[in-house]
Amino acid sequence: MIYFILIAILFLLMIASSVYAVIQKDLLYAVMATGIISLILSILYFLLQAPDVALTEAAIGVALTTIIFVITIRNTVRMEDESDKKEKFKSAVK
Amino acid sequence: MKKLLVIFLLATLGYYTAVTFFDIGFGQPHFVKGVSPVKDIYLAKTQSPLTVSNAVTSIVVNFRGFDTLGEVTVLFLAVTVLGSVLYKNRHEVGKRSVFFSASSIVTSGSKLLFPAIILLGAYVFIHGHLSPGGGFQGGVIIATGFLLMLLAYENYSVSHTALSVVESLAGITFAGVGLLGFMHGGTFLQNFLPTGVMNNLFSGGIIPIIYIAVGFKVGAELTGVIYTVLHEKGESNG
Amino acid sequence: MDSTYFHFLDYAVYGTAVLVMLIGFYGAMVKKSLLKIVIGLSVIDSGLNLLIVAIGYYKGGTAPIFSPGFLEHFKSVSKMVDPVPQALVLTAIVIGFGVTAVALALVIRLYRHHGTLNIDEIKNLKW
Amino acid sequence: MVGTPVLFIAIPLMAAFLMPLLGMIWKELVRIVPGLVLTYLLILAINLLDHVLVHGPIIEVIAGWVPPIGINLVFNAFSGFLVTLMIFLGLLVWAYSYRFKRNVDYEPALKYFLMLMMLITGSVGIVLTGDIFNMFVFIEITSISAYGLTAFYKGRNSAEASFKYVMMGSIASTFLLLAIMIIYSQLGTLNMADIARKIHLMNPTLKIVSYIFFVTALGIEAEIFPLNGWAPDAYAEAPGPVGAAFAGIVVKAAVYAIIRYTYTIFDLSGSFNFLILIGMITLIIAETAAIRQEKLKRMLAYSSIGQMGLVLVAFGFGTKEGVFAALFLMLNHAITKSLLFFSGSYLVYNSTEKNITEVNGMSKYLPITSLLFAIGAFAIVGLPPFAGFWSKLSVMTAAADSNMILIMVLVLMVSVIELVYYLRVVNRIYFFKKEENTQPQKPTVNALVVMLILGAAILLIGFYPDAVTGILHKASATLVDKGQYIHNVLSLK
Repeated sequence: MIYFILIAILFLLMIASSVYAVIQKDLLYAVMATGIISLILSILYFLLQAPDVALTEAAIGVALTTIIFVITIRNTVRMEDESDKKEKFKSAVK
Repeated sequence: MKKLLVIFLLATLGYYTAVTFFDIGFGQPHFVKGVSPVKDIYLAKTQSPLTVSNAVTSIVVNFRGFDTLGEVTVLFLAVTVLGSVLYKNRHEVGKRSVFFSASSIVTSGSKLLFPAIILLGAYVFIHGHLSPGGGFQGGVIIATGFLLMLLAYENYSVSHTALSVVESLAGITFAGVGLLGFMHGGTFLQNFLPTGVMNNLFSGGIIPIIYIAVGFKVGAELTGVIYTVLHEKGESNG
Repeated sequence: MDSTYFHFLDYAVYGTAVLVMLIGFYGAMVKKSLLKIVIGLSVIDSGLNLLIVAIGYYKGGTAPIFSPGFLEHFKSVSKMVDPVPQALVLTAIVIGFGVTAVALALVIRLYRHHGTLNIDEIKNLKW
Repeated sequence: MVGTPVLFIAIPLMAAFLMPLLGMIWKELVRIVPGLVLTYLLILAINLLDHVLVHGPIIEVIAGWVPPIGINLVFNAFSGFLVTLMIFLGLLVWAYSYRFKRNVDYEPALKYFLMLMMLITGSVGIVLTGDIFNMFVFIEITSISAYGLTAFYKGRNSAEASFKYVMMGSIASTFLLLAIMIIYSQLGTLNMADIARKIHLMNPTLKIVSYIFFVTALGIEAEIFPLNGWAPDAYAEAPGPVGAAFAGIVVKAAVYAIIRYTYTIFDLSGSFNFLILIGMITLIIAETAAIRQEKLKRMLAYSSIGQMGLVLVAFGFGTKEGVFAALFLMLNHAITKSLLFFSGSYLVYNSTEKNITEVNGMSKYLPITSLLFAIGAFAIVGLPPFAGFWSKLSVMTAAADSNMILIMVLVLMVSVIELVYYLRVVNRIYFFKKEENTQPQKPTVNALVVMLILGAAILLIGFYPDAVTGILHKASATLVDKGQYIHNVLSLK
């Protein structure tokens, strides 16, 4: 029973974080949500008896993909609608 | 309007995908009656003649080793494309544009952790044929070690030349071992070394060699990816 | 353990994976921000990989590793889960990372040229 | 025997890994090495093709595991013909761009030639491999090189075209993996011949779903109608020779994959009509779009999409004549469209907009390039003394054999549209006055030689079609004979 509830929570958390990753306006939080998806995925891979894949997902999905996204966000913009950012950019060009 | 169309499309796609996979079924043998799946052959041949403990490793490196050669090529190309897309002329190359101000706890902690991480990575790819893990996982772990150093120290830099030398040599080792097998046994990537005793470090023939080469290659490539992106200056309008 | 729970879980693995894929597709097709599109693509990859690994799973199976003493204990390999999907996912994850890195590099360059990530303002080319 | 098919993959990969090291020794080497590799592979391909036409197909086993356990490469008359064609074109693209960007830094040159070589290797791998997952890996190698080459120029739009391509390509690989896994979960194998042997055991619904996923995924790469949004931009923004490589090499590989799935693996006789339908829609929409284009390269891109539609129609007849016509079309399209891209990019060399109006009066300044462009244009429309005439004729014959009069009428109508928009350009080149702000650029010697070779090939096939029809007949017979393919692959010991 407790096993069932734990796994159900993992599934729900995964769906919730993917929804969050898609609708969140702050891209940094959205990227963190994709990191959480990868973390849950790697737990699920362990439960599905795939330790190799779990190790890969933990290293690539959680660490590397997230950090590359974060660096890209630092290089570009943090907000999805970027209305204030755009103002600044236009005034800088003029 | 566009959203509705997309939702309709996705609902159709989702319905058919879900129905398909429920048809396949979960957790029980799903192969059609009368076929003998290749996985049985893989599992049998993994024990002998290959004497590899980790069946995933034997598939990735030996049975489907050609895929893995393609896969490291994809990473190699990704680094090349990344460099080409973000290329700047010599006079434009400046200091690192992105750094995260790190406290002294982080810097000294990183210094302590870095050798341990590299050691862990090496352990993972050397034992790829015995335990979970292998070249890809070990390589990624090594790359995260370099990532930690790059984040902790503003001035930490990795020699671009060294990276590309390691990458090239590892790639040549992989393809070269394959060609040696071709000369020795008549087929590309054929095993030409004694296979040893199962669950020993020296077992599995050429599999550990290839996985070590993959580990070096993936480590160098991913470090290159992080390094290139970190040195990208975003604010200019060119 | 009641078997109906497991029955529910059967549907839940595939259901979750397909749902995550669809959410990713929605994000990639509807959102206006280039970074959001790339995030959507990586969410699609996550769902897809879960789906593939789930295909290889057998109930009560063990990981496909012949650790010392495995054969003495189990006598046969029929208790092992299918290693092939795992090997394929390993390849797919690494390739997916390469593509994501390339996409992000393009995002950085587009930002360098246009100063924005909104596709409505970038669109010089007809779709 | 001079070599085996695995060298087509192993040698370029080895060279690609070596190139950064060689570049440290002497920078010129990164330009020379790809040419040497491609020359060697072309000789190898011709030798092997010669061998195969006499002695039957070569099945190469990887890592010593016979199919269906391991991965195998199949070099038969059909795949051998395509491989030879691709490597020949690849060599020409290399020669054309040898002095390309002479003045720029060393790094972009290294990356350009690396990506170009990998683009060709990936396409050759798609054609040679006999394993569906291995094909996925090669498709990814090809696409990643294509993304990089599309974004090679630093212009404003190239990154956007490339991003579009990345998006479509990621969605394609998602569908491809889904389809591969559906098949694996049913049949427990990834080998094409083994799947083809067992496909009738599969649940029909799952079979149709996986086929649709395959066609969706490969349709994105092969520029089939609703999925080709990326193509015109990628062609227009990529460097000129790369456009030729896309039209001549990458698309051919993708069409090959569709045909391999339809004919050999799934053996869906019903889907042949489906192929005719999507091919026809692609053809009509692309040609009507081409007539409205204002930029030369976009016009050529739409024309290329249309030709691919015609190839699918010809394959869709399902007869040996249809396959022959389709192969002939692929050959002619590869040669002719490369010539058009090569000469076209010199006609608008110094312009930023690359509009069609800027080719006005170029015949006085670039007489040979203009003449070659005109030859290419007439050949692709299908006017008599050129190569394209025979392929269009064979499509007509195949359609007539299958009693598809409507298709014949439609193909003729589309040819008229093609004639209109190509004549419009040729007319501007020869009979308009030069615009004041355009500056003609003399082609380099190697570019000129490449274009002359292609022009000569068009004229040669135009006057002596028998030079190629023999091999095309053998290749089409190989493709249609599914039982022989399965037998060849699975009888290895």
